[in-house]
Amino acid sequence: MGAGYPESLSMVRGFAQAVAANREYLTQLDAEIGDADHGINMDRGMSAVVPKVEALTDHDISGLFRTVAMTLISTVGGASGPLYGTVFLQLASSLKGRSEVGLGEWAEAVSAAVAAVQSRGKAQPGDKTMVDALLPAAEALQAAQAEGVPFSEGLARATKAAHGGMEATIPLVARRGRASYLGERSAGHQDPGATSSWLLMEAAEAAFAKGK
Amino acid sequence: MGAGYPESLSMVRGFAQAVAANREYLTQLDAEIGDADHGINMDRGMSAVVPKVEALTDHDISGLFRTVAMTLISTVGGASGPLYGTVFLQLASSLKGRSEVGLGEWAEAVSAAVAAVQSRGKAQPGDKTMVDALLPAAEALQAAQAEGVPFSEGLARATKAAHGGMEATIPLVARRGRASYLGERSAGHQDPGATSSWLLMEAAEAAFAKGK
Amino acid sequence: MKKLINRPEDVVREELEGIAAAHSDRVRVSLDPYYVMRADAPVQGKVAVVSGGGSGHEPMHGGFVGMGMLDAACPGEVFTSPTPDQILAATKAVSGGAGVLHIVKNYTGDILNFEMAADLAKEDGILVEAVVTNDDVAVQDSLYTAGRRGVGVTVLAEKICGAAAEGGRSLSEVAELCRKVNANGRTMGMALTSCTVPAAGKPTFELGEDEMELGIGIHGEPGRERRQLATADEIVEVLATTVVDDLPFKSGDRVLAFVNGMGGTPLIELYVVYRALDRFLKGRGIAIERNLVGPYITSLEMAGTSITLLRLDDELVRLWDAPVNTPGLRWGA
Amino acid sequence: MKKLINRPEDVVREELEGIAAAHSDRVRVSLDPYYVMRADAPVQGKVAVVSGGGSGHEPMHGGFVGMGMLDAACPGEVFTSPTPDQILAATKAVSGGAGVLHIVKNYTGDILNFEMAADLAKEDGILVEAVVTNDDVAVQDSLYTAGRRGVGVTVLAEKICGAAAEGGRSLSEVAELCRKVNANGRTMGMALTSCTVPAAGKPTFELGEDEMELGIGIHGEPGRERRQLATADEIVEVLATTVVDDLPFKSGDRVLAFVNGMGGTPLIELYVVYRALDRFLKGRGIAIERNLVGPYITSLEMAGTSITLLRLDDELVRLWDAPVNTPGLRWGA
Ligand SMILES: Nc1ncnc2c1ncn2[C@@H]1O[C@H](COP(=O)(O)OP(=O)(O)O)[C@@H](O)[C@H]1O
Ligand SMILES: Nc1ncnc2c1ncn2[C@@H]1O[C@H](COP(=O)(O)OP(=O)(O)O)[C@@H](O)[C@H]1O
Ligand SMILES: [Mg+2]
Ligand SMILES: [Mg+2]
Ligand SMILES: [Mg+2]
Ligand SMILES: [Mg+2]
Repeated sequence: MGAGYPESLSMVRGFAQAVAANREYLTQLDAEIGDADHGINMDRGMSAVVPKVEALTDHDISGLFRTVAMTLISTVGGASGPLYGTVFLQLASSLKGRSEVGLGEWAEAVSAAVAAVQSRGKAQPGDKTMVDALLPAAEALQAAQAEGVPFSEGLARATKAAHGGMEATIPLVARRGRASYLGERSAGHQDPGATSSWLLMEAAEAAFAKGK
Repeated sequence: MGAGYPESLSMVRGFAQAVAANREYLTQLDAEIGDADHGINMDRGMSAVVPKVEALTDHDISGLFRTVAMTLISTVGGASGPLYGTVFLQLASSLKGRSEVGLGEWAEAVSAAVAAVQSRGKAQPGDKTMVDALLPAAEALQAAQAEGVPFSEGLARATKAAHGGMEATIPLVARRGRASYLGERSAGHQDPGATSSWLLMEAAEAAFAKGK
Repeated sequence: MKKLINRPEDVVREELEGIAAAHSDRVRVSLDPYYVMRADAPVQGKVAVVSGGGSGHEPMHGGFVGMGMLDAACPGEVFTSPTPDQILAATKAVSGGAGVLHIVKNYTGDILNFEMAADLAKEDGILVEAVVTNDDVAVQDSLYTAGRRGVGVTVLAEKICGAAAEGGRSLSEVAELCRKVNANGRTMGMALTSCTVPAAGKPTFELGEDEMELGIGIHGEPGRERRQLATADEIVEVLATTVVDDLPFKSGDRVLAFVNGMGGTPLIELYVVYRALDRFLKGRGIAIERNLVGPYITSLEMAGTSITLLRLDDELVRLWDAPVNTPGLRWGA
Repeated sequence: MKKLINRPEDVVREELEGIAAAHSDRVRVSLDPYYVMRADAPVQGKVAVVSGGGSGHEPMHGGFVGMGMLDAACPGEVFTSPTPDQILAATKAVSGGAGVLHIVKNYTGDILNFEMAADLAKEDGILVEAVVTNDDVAVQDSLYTAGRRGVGVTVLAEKICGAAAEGGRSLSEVAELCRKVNANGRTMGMALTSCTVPAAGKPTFELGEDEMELGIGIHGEPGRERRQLATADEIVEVLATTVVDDLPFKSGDRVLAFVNGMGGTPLIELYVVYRALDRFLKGRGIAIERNLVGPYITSLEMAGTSITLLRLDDELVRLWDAPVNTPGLRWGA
């Protein structure tokens, strides 16, 4: 079982919808330990992404993710623009030439994306950033692949791992991003970027699980 | 029966106390239709007056009122500084050379003070200013003098007239002073300067009525 | 009340001490009585320009003391006109023998205190002329009232008269020029929030989350009218229409457009207002030839704006462009 | 939310249109992508100085574009770093062949976006150096964290580097100078109120009537610590002590003292703060040789202040005093 272009497009649409639906929530989380714009930023970016990807005529998965990446980079700004741009740029390069994505490819692509985010942003696990949701998701996908579970099962585990990672950011003291300026006061609040990353994994699960 | 220097000094002290006690009230009235400083202004002035008059060695009524006037003029600012300064300057000049003040002298002095305020500030009765409290008081004193009632009775009538004039400012639309900028919106509020003028008449009554 | 102050009764003195410490290169400050004067005053043979009024409108007037603008400014307590002795002392200190112009905003208190001071200065042999600014179109004008308030045009008059005095004009010429500026300028303001007089400790008025005051002055006083909150474009439409229709400013007129912040409104919003004003005036065929955008005549921390238009001619443009070097306004020097 | 705006999503564009309308004598504005550049850019043979960051800090950075300061500024959305394509376009537009200095405030987003832009500009054959400002002593510094924020020193660095570039210094010299300014400057800020991001529609945080935030940045973020409201003198004592002890500034040092308003604090309060700072530094034997008092790096309508000290030497004094002609900072021109 694998996901083709339609599922990949549907994943992008689904992420855009999830971000729009959670715009206030993500912004509120950012208000607590940042500058109250994460939901606004991501929504501005994904709202710009949707018409761009709908207009694509060359139905290539890598090209799709590249378009998402370039659009996020040029519309979001902030930390999340380059970082989510990096995520999608890396997905695009990992999936270059593929017309179908299975558990193995997706596990590799997500792992490479997390690595790219870490190399751009220098965040370690436990620094209270999106890495704390993305890395457990990548590890869950890799483990699922090793165990040979179905794609849909692997996707579900990734979402769950991202969710767990996101919740685990609550007690952490931030060391990267704006929240780090609050020092100890950042503890007790969930990281907004980890939250949007969980939404991304959820969108991937919902869209890819529909692939034949 | 007349008031001497001690009663005149006591009137000044009493007015200072009344202003201090009504500092917030006068300021609140001014907040409604002005710039929220009448109580502050008058209290700054009368607080400066008290040590100045306590220090006077030459116990002359006219000199006392002149000191009050000059101190108000140099410490109050705003509209009320020059206007109350004018009141006391005129009292000083009307009572020049007198060591005792009776109903006749007081009626003349207050009437001259109102006239001086009107000539400085160009306010007509009904313009919603201190004139609306002072003028009825002056007229009541003149009438009392004509009727030949005792000083204490004349003073009581003056206070009452000032109070009535003050209350009568409530429905008026201001034509002078800051309240005039509010146009129709100034109606329904009591004029702060008329209120402090009533306090002045009350202080005069309380102090002079004790004179032998 | 949340303010960066110590005791309310010390605010004005401490502000003046701060100005003295910060700007001793350009101004000297007297603390008894309060006034701010040019460091090089009196300038012999030059008409001296003096203004003053309540504090709480910073940078006006103390921030406008310096070469090319005011010779002295007399700050009263917050929103309270200065006293005659301050004005007299400042007038004497900067008088350079060519006379002194008093620029007085039309408020009962300012008028009365400046009048008393002028009388005293004349007794001392100083030639004084007073010009009253009264540019606020929110207030209905009439012989039988206190008349219109002096607001935004005062800043422009101080700059322009300062330049003229610097250029050697006589007292009557500078006074005449001041009347000309006042006659050709109009202002209207609005507030999104009230402000708190330090000594009063609480806001002068309360405004709902969806309300604004139209036709305010600069003393935290309520406006002529309370209205439903509107967009910047709608607000500018109301203010600018009233201002333009009053003079009236006509198609073909050249103007200086002054978008003023009331103290608590950030610059980002003032540029949104300026954009709307620019479009509005273009629509009326009125050309903005000079502009000023920022908090120059404020009402403590009030949020809001006022729009001032001044009809220009070549003389006014030249004087506006002349060098000025004050803490609050500076160019060409 | 009470603001002089139209739709929240249009604030930055409309602000830029306002700047374009008001200051076309000195700057040109690109709306796609957003940037503000000197009207006379590119200046051939001169190092170009470019900065940028989220909007909401006006006059920084757009107000500092002009002769003697920035060649271009890239405004992001409110409190959001600009995107690489904006920075790239601005960099290309002002590049005069002598290289471009990027002055970047230390925020993850600013760093990442400027880095991407610099990579792209280099591909286009433009010499770019980036210097990161990180002067905020409220934040504990460490290799393992995002480090200190760039705040008030950024304004001073832009002025000083702009003067050096104007004076013909090379890119590496101007970059070195920028690092020197950053190394010798320290800042700490506090807030009396929060501010409201237009798109968010409500205050970023809530503060009680008797509370303040200490150690804030410039993005409406809460500070490091919430404390009981204090007097201006006490607040200055805390801020200045932290700033002075950090570098540390020592007796005999000459400094530039910058008392900044956060956007909603009126000038009268900033002078009360300046007075306290002046006294504090005198007590430590530190001489204020230059100063800047006003809202120059703001957080929308937040009430509060920040104190920046920069240790001066003759070179920095000379460059600070050099002529500058921007909408937000002007002298000598
Ligand atoms: N260095 C970093 N590495 C990974 N993620 C980061 C880093 N810095 C910030 N983030 C993420 O970005 C999120 C904030 O994004 P956003 O609010 O859109 O940008 P900004 O902080 O510039 O306002 C944080 O919640 C965090 O998850
Ligand atoms: N032209 C005038 N004639 C008489 N009284 C006046 C005049 N203008 C103002 N007042 C009085 O002064 C009072 C206001 O005084 P105050 O608040 O101290 O001064 P300001 O208006 O300058 O703030 C008004 O309530 C009114 O009674
Ligand atoms: Mg954010
Ligand atoms: Mg008053
Ligand atoms: Mg007053
Ligand atoms: Mg941001």
